[in-house]
Amino acid sequence: MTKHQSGGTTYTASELLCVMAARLLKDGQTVFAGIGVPLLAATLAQHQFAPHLTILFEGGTIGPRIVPGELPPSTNEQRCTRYANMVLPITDVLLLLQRGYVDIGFMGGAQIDRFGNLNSSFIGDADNPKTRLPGTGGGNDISSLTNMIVAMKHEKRRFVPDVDFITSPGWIRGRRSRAEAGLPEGGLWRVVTDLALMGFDEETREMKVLALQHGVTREQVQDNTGFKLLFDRKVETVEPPRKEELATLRRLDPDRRFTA
Amino acid sequence: MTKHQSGGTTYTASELLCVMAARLLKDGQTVFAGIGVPLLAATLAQHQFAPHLTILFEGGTIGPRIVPGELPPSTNEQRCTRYANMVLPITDVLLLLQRGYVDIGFMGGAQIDRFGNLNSSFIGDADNPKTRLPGTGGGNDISSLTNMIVAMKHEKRRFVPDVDFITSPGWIRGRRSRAEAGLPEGGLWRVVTDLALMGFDEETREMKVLALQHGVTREQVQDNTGFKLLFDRKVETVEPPRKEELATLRRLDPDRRFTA
Amino acid sequence: MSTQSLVTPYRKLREDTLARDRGLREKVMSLEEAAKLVSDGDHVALGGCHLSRTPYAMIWALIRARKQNLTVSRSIASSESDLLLASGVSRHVVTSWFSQGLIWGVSKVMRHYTENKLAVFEEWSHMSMGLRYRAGAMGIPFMPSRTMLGSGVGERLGDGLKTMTCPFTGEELALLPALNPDVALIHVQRCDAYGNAQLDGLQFMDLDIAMAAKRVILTTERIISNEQIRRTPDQTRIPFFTVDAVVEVQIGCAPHECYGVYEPFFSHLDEYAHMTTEDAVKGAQDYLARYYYEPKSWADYLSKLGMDAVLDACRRGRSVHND
Amino acid sequence: MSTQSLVTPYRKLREDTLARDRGLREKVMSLEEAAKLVSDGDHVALGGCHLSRTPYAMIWALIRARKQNLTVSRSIASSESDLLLASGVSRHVVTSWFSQGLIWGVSKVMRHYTENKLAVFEEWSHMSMGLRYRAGAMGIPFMPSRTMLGSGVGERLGDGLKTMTCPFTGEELALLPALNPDVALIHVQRCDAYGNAQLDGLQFMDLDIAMAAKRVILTTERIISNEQIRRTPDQTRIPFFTVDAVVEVQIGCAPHECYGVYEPFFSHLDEYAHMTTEDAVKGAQDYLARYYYEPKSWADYLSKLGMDAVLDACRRGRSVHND
Repeated sequence: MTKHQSGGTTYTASELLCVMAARLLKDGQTVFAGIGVPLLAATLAQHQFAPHLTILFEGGTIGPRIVPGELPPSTNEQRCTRYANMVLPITDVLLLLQRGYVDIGFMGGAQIDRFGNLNSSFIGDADNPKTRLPGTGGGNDISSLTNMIVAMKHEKRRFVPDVDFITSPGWIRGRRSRAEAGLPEGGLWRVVTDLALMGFDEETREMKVLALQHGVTREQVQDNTGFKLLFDRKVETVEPPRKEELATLRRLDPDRRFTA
Repeated sequence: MTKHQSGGTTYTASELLCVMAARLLKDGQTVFAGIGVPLLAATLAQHQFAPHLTILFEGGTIGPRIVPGELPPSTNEQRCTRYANMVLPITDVLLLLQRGYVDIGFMGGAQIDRFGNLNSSFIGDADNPKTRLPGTGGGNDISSLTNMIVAMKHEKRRFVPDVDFITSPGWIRGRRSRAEAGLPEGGLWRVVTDLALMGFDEETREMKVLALQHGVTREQVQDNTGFKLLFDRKVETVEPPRKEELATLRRLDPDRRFTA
Repeated sequence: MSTQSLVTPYRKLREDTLARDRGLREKVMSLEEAAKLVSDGDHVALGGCHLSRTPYAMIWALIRARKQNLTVSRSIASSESDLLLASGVSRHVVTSWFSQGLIWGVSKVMRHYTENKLAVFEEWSHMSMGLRYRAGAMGIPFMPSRTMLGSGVGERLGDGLKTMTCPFTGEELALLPALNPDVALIHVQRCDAYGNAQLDGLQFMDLDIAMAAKRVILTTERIISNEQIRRTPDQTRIPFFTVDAVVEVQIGCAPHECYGVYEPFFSHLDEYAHMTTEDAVKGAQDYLARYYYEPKSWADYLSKLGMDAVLDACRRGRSVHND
Repeated sequence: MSTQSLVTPYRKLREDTLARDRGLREKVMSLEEAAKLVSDGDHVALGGCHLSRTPYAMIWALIRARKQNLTVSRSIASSESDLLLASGVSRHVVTSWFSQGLIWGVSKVMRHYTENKLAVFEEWSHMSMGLRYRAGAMGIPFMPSRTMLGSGVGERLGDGLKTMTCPFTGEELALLPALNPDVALIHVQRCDAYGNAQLDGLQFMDLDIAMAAKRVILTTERIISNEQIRRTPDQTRIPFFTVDAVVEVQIGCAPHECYGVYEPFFSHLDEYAHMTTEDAVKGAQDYLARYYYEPKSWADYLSKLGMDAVLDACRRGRSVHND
């Protein structure tokens, strides 16, 4: 477990991801959140500055309140429904993405490439995989239908030129290839890592560094990436996690189930 | 109001229709019933010999019990849901027909032709109608998807060679034309009138008299029909309404809302 | 029938939805304020069916606000659609069945306007209406189905109905165009100030209509707290983010019924049928003057229906709970 | 992937449905009797999702009955599908996600059987699984949708996924083949002896699965009277005529959860994960021997999980009602 530090405050990489991702959200938005960092980040945003942010869970929940210390094991159990506004069938909650009611889809990632395609199905060749991963779940649906934030650890083996398998499409082969494949809406909007915040070039749809985490250099980011990154004309350094942010996070996940 | 009579018992044409139609049903069947005679006939069957017959209503009701004297004004009001097993959206109750869960669709008719097509949309030319009728409702869906019983008054103006407009398809133009139009399942099974019980020839799909109501001759049936009827090799005369049947009917509809 | 803009293109649907304020916010207003959310020319879908959960108070407000050129759709249309034609608010009704109700014979008002080509009654099968709303709710441009084939109903829709051969089975299918109404008017038993609605009993097509529409106006017998909604989230049928206005209006379906609260006002419906039997136009105008234009408020309208009638309808309505 | 019999032809679907006894009749039986309704080679759809409302008691009975060659489908597959592979009951799992659960890492059992080509894990997107069941429930051969396009998930399905250009909008669409499982296993909080089921909380894909399947086996925490069902018909989610067997089995999802009754048995799931970490095959076999083949009854199985564990899971489960 990597420890990060800033001004006497220590935090884990997962905590850093939660805080940075939370800051990307806006009050009043509807966020389709996966388990782990996405769930925590969205809840953190609600507690900090976005009281009217609505969280949707794949299991079929609209607008629940997460009970601190009782985090659900996935987005499909009754803990996800506490104080929810509505509970509905899985297919129907996923159809909200297709109908367009969702602002942001928010997931973790196992492997990503320069065009923001995600792989959570196969490491190696799909016919003879080195590792069979658990698969798409709602990932393919979310990434096909709405604007996405992905939060993940920044490692060279995870940031590859081309994913072994496109489980959840980003910009596919760049430029207009996503729309041409039949996906006119949505796309990968932001990638948050423990090293940087990234977006995608408007034209080529290649991954582009927008900001660096506190204390991280451009070289560090590039060295931990398996392909050549673009850098925005104005790369900023983001403010490190504030004490209140970390305190809220630790109240939500006192057992560090998702933030260890 | 025509009065019918048999052995000292007097009954209306609608009562006759209810009794005869009820006798066509079997215990354990699932019957999609329209308002009026169909609803009463299905309920009569339940009370007489088919306690496990399930009635479906278009408004979204599965297996209700009709409260005597509190007949619903249509199949879409709360009176239809009394003691029901389930209430569901309209689209879903109609989809039960498409999925194949229904044995019999049961409707009234305004105009019918020799192939059992029904018209409840336009009298005269559809572009310049003499009368705009209320339209299909679920009629087109029921007749397209399941085996149908139609109960109606036997009048020459209602039994026409070709309906002005096919609202609810029967056998369309006969022979295999129904299946060829994209309707491989269901079809008009029985027509019950105050004069006769009719089916359709297995080959040509033309209307065929199977039995006569008590005291009715073949000539009477033909004279009240606007096209040449087929007659089954063995045309029987059906037993007139029994006292118990009429008594049950009159308990169900004491105000004669649908049996006048 | 023209296919032009029959189905909202996906990009347009997404843009329209994105532009809506979908945050958790209060949206309680009056009937008059809510009426301003309906523009002339809009396609307005009506919730409920036939005599049930008709959003009558909101329709009353639209007629009083002298809206024009609305296209109206509903699973089954009754007297409310008569009045939308007679008031000049609509000249186009899309439905599967249109008449006051079987027990009153064929509506004379519907006949007058449609037979004289003053209005269009666009007829689809009942399931087709439902599947069109459902496709709209799901964000797909059509729904495959197996009815309307071989019928005049299907034929008369022209390009409004397409067919295809299933690439999996070789079967012939009808393709029903998605319907995404501009506005949905839906009456519910209860909802919160954000628009989370819980509906008892018959649901009709209301859930799909709410999800399909580009704006939703809820009228409700009662506004309850959001905390109350959150106690039984599995009873919520319409989520707040589809809703743009919440109007509390008691007995808001009169003279029709609201499941578990009141049954139809049968005597009043007899009176309406009687008024429009001889001269459909004059009868409807007299009816509109008396019950739509003269009352000062919805309560005033109800008082014209009569306290006895209200009490009787409510007594019958509660029978589903306690008989 | 072969399209051969991927979609049940409509005539066959109708014939199969017509042949079922759909009358209102009692159908209460034991787990062992219900297991006889499942034939070797059947496609068996599992209700619930991940750790929720998994029909574990019925799966337990199928494993004990040594069924063979079942194809299993589920929205999200967890340890129950591990065990269906490890027991030899299934060699083919159709789902969107397959692992015990995020907190236990990637399932070693799933990995062993799939990576060594001993079993097929056929992957569809989560919404696609739901829409396939929904098309099956609706009696249509496919559902149009807008996902899996441009992805390896879609590509890998070959002819299992078709595309078309929408005749209304010109948009590119994916067509998902209808899924009508031979048998559905669904666990509910309560139902009557006829199979009218009322489900609290999360519904997952169970309603569509019940409607799509050719046979349905319900396990239920409690059988209630039909009169009780008829008091709140708008709470019924699965109608009796889709149901072929009703089995009353308390704590029937253990070690998974049943909404409002018990939460997952986390310590037991940790134990399972631990047993299968080192040697997935031996671990799973040991687990099956201990918890599947040795117990005399479901109560005996629960007693192996432990009274403390049962009480703890139930205490946590009820928290949705009274916290």
